[in-house]
Amino acid sequence: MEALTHHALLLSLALFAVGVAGVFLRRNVITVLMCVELMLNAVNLAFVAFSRSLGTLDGQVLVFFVLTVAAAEAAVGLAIVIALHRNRDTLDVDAFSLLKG
Amino acid sequence: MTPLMEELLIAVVKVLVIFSVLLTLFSLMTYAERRLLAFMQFRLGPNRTGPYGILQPVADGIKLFFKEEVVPEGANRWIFVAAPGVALVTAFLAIAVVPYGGPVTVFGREVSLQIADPDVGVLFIFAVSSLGVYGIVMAGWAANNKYALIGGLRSAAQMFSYELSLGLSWVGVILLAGSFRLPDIVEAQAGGFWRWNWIQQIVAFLVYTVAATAEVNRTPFDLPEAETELVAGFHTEYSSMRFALLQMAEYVNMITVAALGTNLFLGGWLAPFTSLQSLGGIDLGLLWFAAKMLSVLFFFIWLRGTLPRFRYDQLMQFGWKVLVPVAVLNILVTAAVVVLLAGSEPEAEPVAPTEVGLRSPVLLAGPAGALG
Amino acid sequence: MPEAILEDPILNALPFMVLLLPLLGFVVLALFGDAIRREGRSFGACVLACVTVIVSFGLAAWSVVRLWRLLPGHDGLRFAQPTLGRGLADGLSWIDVGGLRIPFSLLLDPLSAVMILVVTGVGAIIHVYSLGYMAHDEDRVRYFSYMNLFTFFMLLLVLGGNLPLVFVGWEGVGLCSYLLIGFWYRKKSATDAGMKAFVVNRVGDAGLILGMVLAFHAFGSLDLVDIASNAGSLAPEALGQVGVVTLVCLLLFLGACGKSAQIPLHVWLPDAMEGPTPVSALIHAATMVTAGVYMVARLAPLYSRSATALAVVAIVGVVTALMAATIALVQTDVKKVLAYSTISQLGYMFLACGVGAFGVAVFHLFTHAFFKALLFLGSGSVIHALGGEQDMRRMGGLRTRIPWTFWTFVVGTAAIAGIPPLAGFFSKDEILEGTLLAGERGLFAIGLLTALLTSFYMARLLFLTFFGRFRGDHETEHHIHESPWSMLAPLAVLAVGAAVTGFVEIPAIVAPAFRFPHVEALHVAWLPYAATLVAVAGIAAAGYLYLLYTDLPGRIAASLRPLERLLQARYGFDEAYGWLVRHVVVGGSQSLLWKGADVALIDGAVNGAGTLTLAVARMVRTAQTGFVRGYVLVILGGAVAVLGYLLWRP
Amino acid sequence: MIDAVLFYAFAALALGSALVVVGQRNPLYSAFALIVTLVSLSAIFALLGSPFIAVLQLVVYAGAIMVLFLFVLMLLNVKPEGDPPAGKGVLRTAAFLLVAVLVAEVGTVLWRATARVPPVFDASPRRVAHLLFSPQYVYVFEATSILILAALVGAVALARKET
Repeated sequence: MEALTHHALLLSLALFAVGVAGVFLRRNVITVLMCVELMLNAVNLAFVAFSRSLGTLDGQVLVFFVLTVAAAEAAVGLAIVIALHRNRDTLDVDAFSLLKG
Repeated sequence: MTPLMEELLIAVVKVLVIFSVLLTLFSLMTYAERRLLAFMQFRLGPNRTGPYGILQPVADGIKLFFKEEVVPEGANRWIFVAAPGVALVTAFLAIAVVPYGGPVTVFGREVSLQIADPDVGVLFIFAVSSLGVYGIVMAGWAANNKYALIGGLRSAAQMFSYELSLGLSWVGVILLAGSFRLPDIVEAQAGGFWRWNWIQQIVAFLVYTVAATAEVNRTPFDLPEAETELVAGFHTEYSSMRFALLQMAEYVNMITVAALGTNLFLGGWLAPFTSLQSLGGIDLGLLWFAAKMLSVLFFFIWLRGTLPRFRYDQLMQFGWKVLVPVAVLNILVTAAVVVLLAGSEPEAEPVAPTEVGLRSPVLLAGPAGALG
Repeated sequence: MPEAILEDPILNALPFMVLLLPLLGFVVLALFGDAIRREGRSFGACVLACVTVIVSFGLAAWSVVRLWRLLPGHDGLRFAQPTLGRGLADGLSWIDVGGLRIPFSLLLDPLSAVMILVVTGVGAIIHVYSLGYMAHDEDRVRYFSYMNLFTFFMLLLVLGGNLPLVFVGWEGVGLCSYLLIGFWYRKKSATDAGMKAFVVNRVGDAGLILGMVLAFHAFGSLDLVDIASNAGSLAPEALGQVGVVTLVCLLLFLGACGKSAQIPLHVWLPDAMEGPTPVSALIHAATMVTAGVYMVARLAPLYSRSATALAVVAIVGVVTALMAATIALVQTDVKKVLAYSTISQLGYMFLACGVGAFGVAVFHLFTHAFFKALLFLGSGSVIHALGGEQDMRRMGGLRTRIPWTFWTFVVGTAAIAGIPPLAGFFSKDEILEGTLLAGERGLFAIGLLTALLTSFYMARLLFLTFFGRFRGDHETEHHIHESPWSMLAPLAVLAVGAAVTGFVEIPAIVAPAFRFPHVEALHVAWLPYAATLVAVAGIAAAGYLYLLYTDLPGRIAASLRPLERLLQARYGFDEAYGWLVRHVVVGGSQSLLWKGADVALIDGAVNGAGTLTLAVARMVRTAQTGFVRGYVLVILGGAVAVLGYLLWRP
Repeated sequence: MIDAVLFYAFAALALGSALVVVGQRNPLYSAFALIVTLVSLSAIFALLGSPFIAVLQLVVYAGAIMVLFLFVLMLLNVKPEGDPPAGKGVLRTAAFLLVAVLVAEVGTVLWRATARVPPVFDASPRRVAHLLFSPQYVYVFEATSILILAALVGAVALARKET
């Protein structure tokens, strides 16, 4: 079991790294959002693994909250994506640079 | 032979048994549906193959086997191929945790009549059935056919909307039983049909019936495959084996829903009168269960024979503005009652810590089902 | 203080209830005033206001009695918080910074006991009176809400256990005074008067604040009890020696001057008569204006350590007394006469404080509250009868027309003039005696002279108003009518009070509050006779001039034109101040503060900040590429850095 | 034993599909791959003895969030990305360096971490719920409900066509 939890942590690390990489590799907003979800899941995995190895349940509760936040984030994020697509007719992250000072 | 291996063996055996049962049931359903509809519409229906056309399903099977597989031009091959599998896997995964009877002893060994019994049973079903959408969406999208796509999106939206009230309708029952495990829920209804949940949870029961019908895209909620509007909906482009698989998924879902409803509201394998639970020492649980489940299935067919189809906006309106509020209200009332009767918040009797390993069968069940 | 007292739950709660009831009334009226008015329920609301004050008077009386029974001859109790709040250590802390800790603590000792009785008692009476007086004002709900608020603040002022709390009450009553003077805000003179009062008081309050700060700096505490009990250990400062104690006392006294209308800050009180008469009676005669006296008396132990401060207090007091009395001679407006009389009487009280007879000062405060309130209400009744007429020259002969008012007024006049055995006689007598005992013959002489003047102008007021024949027009004469019972009953009650309060041995009662033993004044045998003689003389003279030979005053005035003009000009204080403000303040502000400080410094700084920000922003904003993943990169870098720090932290 | 097998199988599946998510240019494929990742993660959760979370993972992520993604993708009919424009190389390399450092750091953390696991571990819904609704977390829980509400309104307001 020790090995499993420990390797679970390693897996979460790998997933997180992949997610970060994705944010930089992909230019499609939606894909970027998905990469963010991926990172969140990596974190969740870490939580669960720790919860298991520490024998406490707080990790699971935290995962619960992460899920909630992720749901909210996805909803709003996708709504924004739709709005963007409606107005700018593109989903390329780099196209949205109106904030350029 | 280590206990784990035994577990595994039993699991596999169960999987195989239930799988075969489902196959037969599925084929019988197709037959029964056609016959009954015909009967309701003063037709004869299939009656050539074998006595009363009983062999019709077999004939269909064979036909479908030997038909050519068509993957339409411009379709997204991978997804097109994957879709039926996904649909089926989710269907089987769901049914994997549905019990068919109380624990029985085989070779002096306690065996529960259910592939796997996680203590999150109901939730698991909910989760898996929420995956069911993908099969349809994928099928609809991959075919690169507008009817299919519309059908897919429709059904996705529909399942989405009605899953909510479906799940909510369970909560009342769960509250009463105080457990997610289906066996517990059934046992909680022990003692005569008046103790079954469909009495004290009548609201939830009605909500469940409606939502379940919608969930499995049956009339009057069969918009995703509304022939008059979208040819055949998401499986317009499917033919031969894959078509069969999709059909099968549909029916398995239907069976799941029926079985689940039986367990949740109709007292599962319990007899209407405790005296009838067993005859001459033989437990009749399975029979009762089958009887109830089949009658529910009949009810579905009956509906199809009776009701017209909803309009899409009506469907959505109804789902969100009627079913959900009602279900929530029911939960509130039930919770209040439970708390009041319990006097105070029920103390958590420490659940016996279960070994982690025992949960793997759940995960086996799915692939196993898909393998078939 | 013995724990036994604080353990008494009722006694613990009472002061707070006394304090909060009027506030409750105010809140109700303030929140629902308009609704009530629209409902046409104004009268009920006003009754509610009265009830709150009356009840709180009852509670005050109860608490005082209880206090006495519990601990005879004690020197006061601090009330941390009502029992319901017992959970907290000692009172909710209002301010708690560094060494400064200011709880919401109330102090109920003989002094504040007397004060709350006066405030709630007289207050209640005047509230009732207002019922009749304001009956025809459609805005009377607002009026009563202000009155309740005032009562609350006044109680806070006298009950406050530490200077800041007292200060809150102090400012609060100032505010209410402003609101009530300008109650008829459509009358410009009224609003002006309100503002004048407010501004003049600010001058005093500046002194008060400085005094408080200095006091905290010097004594390390603002708790009244602490200050009082620590004062004994302070080194006494001789006459002409200005140490910290003197400084504190003088600064605080400046505040007292403002509130109690002492020279040079007395100018606001006469104008304050623009307000409704009951207001003048409650705020500008009985309670608020005596706040200064109360504070000085409250800090008696402190003042008695500084001869200089006492001297200043005494001199200011006596000068004010004399000057106000002289001005009162030539006033023709009923309320103006009373106003100056009030100033003069307050001067008397400060005189008493100045010669160390604090108890006597409070005594006079006590009696004065009654007869001056009586006089004001009486004049109010007169004005009411004459439909708003305030000029004595158009009055006269009302004796028979409004007998109740007349007789009560007579009592009040006799009381203030010092005719035994009425209240004024005793208190004034003791003040004069105090000056004698202090060996201040000069002060004594002036005091006596002032007494003469007092009885003279009061008698003049009485005669001009009630005797002779009516000098107004027929219209008003036709409408003359006695006031309703709701106004007469208070007059009667106050008349009784003015008659008998002299027998209450206030000095002996409040003595413990001053931390030094009450010296039983060895009575100067001849003084009472002299005082009475003086009073009678004044009245006689007034009668001679204004009843028998009514043309005489005019000729005297003509013969003493310059003096008369000086008095009419009220010694030219207003003009002087006006000139000061116009030329010095305004001019200085324009040339120096506005052109110099405001434009050059402040605006310069602000604009400079603006331009600076712009310049910086122009540089910084290049970092804002608007390129989302650039930001993400930065975030990632931050995460890496933080994690790295956590890992390989030294 | 069988747990271990399943674990590594699902771990491999998760990692592989995650790589597909990132490597794939067609967002739709990424979405499907991500679904696979999520499901296999849920399986891993179950294996780690957290059935409740596992189920939640399915319901919320696979059941709700990803459906949303698919919807949007199909609704907007998103096309695969074209070739990346040149010149963003700097950023990319920097990103990779940082990621590498991050991995190194977390790696060291894990390296230092000592794994000792209680033999029995009960994460039954009941116990999780008891913790979740204990004073310790209940306020946060309520707060999240507010958050959801806000997100709901926000999403509607954003996606609605201005009429």
